[in-house]
Amino acid sequence: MKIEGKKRIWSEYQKEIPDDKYFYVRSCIRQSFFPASEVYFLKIMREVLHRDIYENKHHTTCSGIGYHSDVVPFETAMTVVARQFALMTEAGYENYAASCITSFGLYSEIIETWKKFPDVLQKVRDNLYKATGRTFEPPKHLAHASDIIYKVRNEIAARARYRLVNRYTGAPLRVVEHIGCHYAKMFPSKGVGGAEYPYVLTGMVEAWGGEVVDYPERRHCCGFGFRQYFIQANRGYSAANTRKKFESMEPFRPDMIITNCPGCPYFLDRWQYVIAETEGKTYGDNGYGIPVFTYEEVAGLVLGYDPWDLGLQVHQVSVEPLLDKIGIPYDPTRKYAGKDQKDLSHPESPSVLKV
Amino acid sequence: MVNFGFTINKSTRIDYDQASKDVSRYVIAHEPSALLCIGCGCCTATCSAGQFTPFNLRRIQLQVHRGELARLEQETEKCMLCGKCQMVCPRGVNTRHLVMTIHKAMTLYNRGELKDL
Amino acid sequence: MDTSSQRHVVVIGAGIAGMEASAQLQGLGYAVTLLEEQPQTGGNLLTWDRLFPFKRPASEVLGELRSRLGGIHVLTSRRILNIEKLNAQFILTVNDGTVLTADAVLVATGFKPFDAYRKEEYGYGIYDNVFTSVDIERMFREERRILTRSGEVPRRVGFIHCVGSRDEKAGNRYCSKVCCVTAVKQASELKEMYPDCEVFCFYMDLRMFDRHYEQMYLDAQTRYGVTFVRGRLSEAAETIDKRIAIKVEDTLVGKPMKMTVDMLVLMVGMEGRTTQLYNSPTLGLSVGKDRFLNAVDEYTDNNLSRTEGVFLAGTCTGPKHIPEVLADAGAAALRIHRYLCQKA
Amino acid sequence: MFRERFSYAPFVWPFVIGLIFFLCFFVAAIVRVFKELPQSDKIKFGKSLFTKQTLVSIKEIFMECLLHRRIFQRDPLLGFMHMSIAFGWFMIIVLGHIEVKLYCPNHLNLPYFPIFFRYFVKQTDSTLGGAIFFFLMDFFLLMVLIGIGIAIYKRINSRIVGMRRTTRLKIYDWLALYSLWSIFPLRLLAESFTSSISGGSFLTRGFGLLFDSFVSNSVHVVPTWWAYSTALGVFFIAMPFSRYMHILTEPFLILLRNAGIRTVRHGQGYALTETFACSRCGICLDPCQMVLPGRMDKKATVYFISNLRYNHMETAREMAEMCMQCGRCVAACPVGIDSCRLKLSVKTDNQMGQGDTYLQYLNPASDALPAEIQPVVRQMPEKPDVVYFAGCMSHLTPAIPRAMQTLFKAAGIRYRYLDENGSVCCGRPLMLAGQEEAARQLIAKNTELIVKSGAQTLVTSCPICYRVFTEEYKLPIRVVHHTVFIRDLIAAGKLSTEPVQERVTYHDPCDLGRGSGIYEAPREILKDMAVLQRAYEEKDQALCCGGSLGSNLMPYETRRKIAADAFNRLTFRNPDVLVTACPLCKKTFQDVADRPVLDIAQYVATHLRAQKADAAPVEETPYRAAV
Repeated sequence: MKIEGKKRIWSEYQKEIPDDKYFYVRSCIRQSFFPASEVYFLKIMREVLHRDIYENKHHTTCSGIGYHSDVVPFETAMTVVARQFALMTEAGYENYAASCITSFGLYSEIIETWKKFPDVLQKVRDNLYKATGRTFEPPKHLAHASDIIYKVRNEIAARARYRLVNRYTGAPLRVVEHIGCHYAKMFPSKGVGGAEYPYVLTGMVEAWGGEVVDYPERRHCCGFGFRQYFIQANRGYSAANTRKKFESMEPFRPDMIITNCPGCPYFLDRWQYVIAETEGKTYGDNGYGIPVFTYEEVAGLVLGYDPWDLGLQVHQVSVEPLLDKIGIPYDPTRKYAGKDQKDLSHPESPSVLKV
Repeated sequence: MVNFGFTINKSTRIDYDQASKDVSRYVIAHEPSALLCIGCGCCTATCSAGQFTPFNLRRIQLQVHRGELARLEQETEKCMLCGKCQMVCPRGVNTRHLVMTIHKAMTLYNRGELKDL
Repeated sequence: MDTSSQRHVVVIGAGIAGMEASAQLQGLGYAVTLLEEQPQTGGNLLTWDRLFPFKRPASEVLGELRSRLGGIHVLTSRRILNIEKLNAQFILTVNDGTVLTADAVLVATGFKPFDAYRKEEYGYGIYDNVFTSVDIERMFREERRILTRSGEVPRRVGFIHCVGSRDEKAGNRYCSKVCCVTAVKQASELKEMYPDCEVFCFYMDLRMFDRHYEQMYLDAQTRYGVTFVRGRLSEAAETIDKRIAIKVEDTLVGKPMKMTVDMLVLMVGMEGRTTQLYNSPTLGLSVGKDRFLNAVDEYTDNNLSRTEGVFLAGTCTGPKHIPEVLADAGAAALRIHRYLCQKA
Repeated sequence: MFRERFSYAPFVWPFVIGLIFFLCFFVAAIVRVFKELPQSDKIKFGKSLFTKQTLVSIKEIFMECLLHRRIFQRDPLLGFMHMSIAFGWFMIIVLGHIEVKLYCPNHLNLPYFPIFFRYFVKQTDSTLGGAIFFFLMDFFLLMVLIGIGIAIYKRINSRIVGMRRTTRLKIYDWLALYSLWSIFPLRLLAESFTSSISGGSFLTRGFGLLFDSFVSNSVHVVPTWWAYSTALGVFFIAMPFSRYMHILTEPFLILLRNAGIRTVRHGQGYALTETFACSRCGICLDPCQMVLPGRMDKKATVYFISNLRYNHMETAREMAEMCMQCGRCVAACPVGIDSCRLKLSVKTDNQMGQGDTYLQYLNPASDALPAEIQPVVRQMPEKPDVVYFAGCMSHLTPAIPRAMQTLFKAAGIRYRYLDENGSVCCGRPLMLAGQEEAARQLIAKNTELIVKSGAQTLVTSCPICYRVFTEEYKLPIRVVHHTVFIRDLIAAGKLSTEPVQERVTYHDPCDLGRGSGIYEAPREILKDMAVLQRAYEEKDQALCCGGSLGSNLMPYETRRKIAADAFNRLTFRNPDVLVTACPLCKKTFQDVADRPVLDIAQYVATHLRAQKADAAPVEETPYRAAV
């Protein structure tokens, strides 16, 4: 591997990420599955790094899931998105930050469409106005939340309490970065580092002391694939894609996986359990899985937040071996304790995957 | 084992690294003109059996070389050996014998008797 | 020879076309100055080891072409800074301060190999064992051996045709013509060197367009045992042992295929060399969308530019193989001759 | 005057041992062959004994085994060589026994006695009877000696007997050959040395006197008889392992063959007899096109049979797979060995799949085929006169079926083109590849389709199909190749042709000529139309075009070489057109031809005389334009 070659490509895919003043929209999936990630994004940005991130409780889904499952037409999706932009315009913001990768992809697609076909934009404006009486301007800058963390990665590194380093060996942790398909595959220029060798997560990992693993199937989809997952009979296809990725990364013995997409951490994490239970195969050390994190979770760990506050107990694959490796303290008794130490009850242990 | 209501799909792509090359080696050793194929499809287009079945010599012989061996023995049993393909092959491949050789190799392979050459 | 009455032609670019045209023009009685940016004459021929179809050493061909340059004013390591036209004469200012006057100018600026970095998904310049056809020729020429980056004899090598050719995404819609034959040649040479090495050529169409080439293909299949797979490489990735995992569809089987190779060789195509010269208002060159130069008429006046006194020869007007370049250079010389005779 | 000198001498032992060994071997072999014959063949053989057939067989044995008629036909000198050795030797044996019976009627006739008669019995040659016997014995001895002389010379220069090459021999062959060569010169020596005691005629007496003038004859009597006996003994012992086994096998083979018995499986019964009946004379070498121009000298039939005999099955199999099955060697074989059938029986060992999996789609239960073919059957006129089967290969030579349709229309024949939309193969290619079981499925399917047509005549354009239709199909209707069909139409006045001012040579396709015996029909058509020029090799000597489906292994370059060579030889007299009657021959020759190659149907259709107005022929493309 020649890093100069990658640097040359990264240099060609730099995008402008505003430093401050964002209108932030949440992700349908993430706020259900990893609610702490979005909470900690806001917490870090506002409380640690003192940025202005505005959130409006009236925003809706972007309808991307429906769009990619072929149930929402593009025209409808555009109008829904236009309403979000109207909320932003009303709040006086020009920079739009999306928590969800699919939203980010859809916003990119819509903004590019409007640029190429101004009459479509006009029609959307008319439709929105007719329906809601709102007017809007498309954002000046569109960023994915991971773009913003990438932008401030060094500030986080400067405040870090832990680094992505094996405390026993001093070696950097081997990290697999997995980028959501809708981040840059549709518009390589909209992603940091492009689509082939995306840099957005790599930049974070490098800044926080880890080492990125480049494995053959790094480009491959996590397996979510919307339609493939939603129908039970098709889930074998979804899981097969995940397995392909794990088979490919296995020889590199990664310590962890970092993701920037709502579906990816969920499927990379849960399918490890399904693969273990159906085929008896596990990919981590000693029968464990490979822990999968959102970038906010990793940022939170690096900054020293409590793992259980970051929501790591909702992961299927246990994070404790990794926390031990980094040297992050945790209280095992608090793992399944809810608010006010209320016992949330323990999940049943899988028969194959070690937890 | 938990029943999730589905099983994990097996890959259908050719994994050349894992694929068996034994049949390919046997076929090339016994009918060297197999190497001459350029995949033009003349044989398949003129095939008497191809009129009634999906018999496709062009694809079969490539599958041999890629180690895609499932059902190849039965596939070759569709050939009537009429020899038209041999007459039209622009590269002079001994197609009739190629079919017979593939069949032989597959029979041996399926019986586990195909010795490494 | 009486130089004062002699007409003067400046040939820009001392590749095959430039050298051949210069020699022909000199033979016709003209004073010729041959300008070359590089320190040596030879152009792309300098980078090649052996040439298809008979694997003749490039150095031999180069030697032969150079031997015809006697009496020609060859200026290497020179760049043209400025070109003006005064009456019917061109006045060329060269970077060493020399000023040349010319009755006619022949543009023979040739091609440059496609920059394989631009096919990001193939990982050239990123993965250790991805090479270009130019790299392979250099290894043949300088090292006489083809080895992986870690110095091992490769056991499996994949040649990828059409890298930077026939590819909208790479910005080149055209076929570079010579890469297929070159791949067949290099694959055969590799098999000759390492008979036990598995060699694959991944092609879209095999364009064996000229005499002897089909025979090369046949030999590659039978004598050398090169395997040809119809399918274009979609992506390459590095495995843990620094080999290259590639994904193609074997379109004739109708299935995607995964394969690991020790070396991946990208058959880079030809690209027009868009130099400063192309923007010179004096030369008034017409550059096509494909970055090759347009002649006045692609059928009947292939060597004529749109500017009187400015002529074109060689691969600056499109991909060509050596015999075509030589014929084109000869034809350009005759067109210049006709032009100068008519003017006299 | 006659007096028995001895009735035993020690030198008889080499001969006696050799003879006993040989006879045991021979009897065991015959028993084995009989045991291996299928039951039906045993019955056939039993029924053939003591019938008129037996007389025919005896005549054939006399003509072929002793006089070597077929070899005579091929080359008189070669025939003479074989005849003089076989017939001469036979007569010496017969006369020897007559002598014994005549002069020692009461003698216990041990087998060695007639052989060494001259040593045992003193006889005078001055009586008439004695003189005649002595003369006859010397005469036949001379005959054999001349034959041996030619045989020795043949080894040095085979061309004098019309053979370009002879076979390479095995060690037992050499042993038997040298002993055979020495038997009769030694007999001559022994009898010459003994002639002053026991008498002799022009040869023995003459040599006896000659020898006596410089050596002492009496000293050499016993050693030369020893040598003679030893030569005989060695010959008999080497015989079962050598090619000379053919001497006694051939008559037996003739008996079996004339009883209608044929090869079923190699290495057994009739096939085994054929294997032993091969004298490895090498006459099959020259006709074999694999040898020349194919340059595969070792692939000739003689070596195939030899490999079979010595059980080198892998080599034999490869040779069988290489052979084109043209039958030129069969036509040339003086012993009448059907090596094509032998080779097929070897190929049959490798059956592709089981009967029920191979060509499963032809199974009536599978609807894949009927969907394609049934419409054709349904469209048939109520009762066509003729059902036409062009054959797979004819689809690559569309001029042939097109011409046939022209002819059908011109002759006003109601026909149905059975395989117009492609066909189920006739099955012969599978048979040629040894795939009997699979071929049966095709045969069943085609039979069903043909019978369903309701026609009374099946016309085919392909000799390959024709042969299997006649040999393997049990069709209840007349089967005819288009050559015969056209000939009959012309003879019946339903078609008439215009005279053509050009020279034509006809090429006999293997399966039509040698395979089916149709030589005259095409010639009758052609000689009435144009100037028919004979090919140098024609009829049962005709060449193979090289396209044959008989060979599984033959590479394309060799086929092309054979085709080019055959074409050059066929056009030796520079005809304007080469006419043949097989789509495969036509297509194969076309690739190497410098002049038009036409099917006979095409030739007739092109030169049809316009007849009835209502039967306007389809316009034929002028074949000149095609070249």
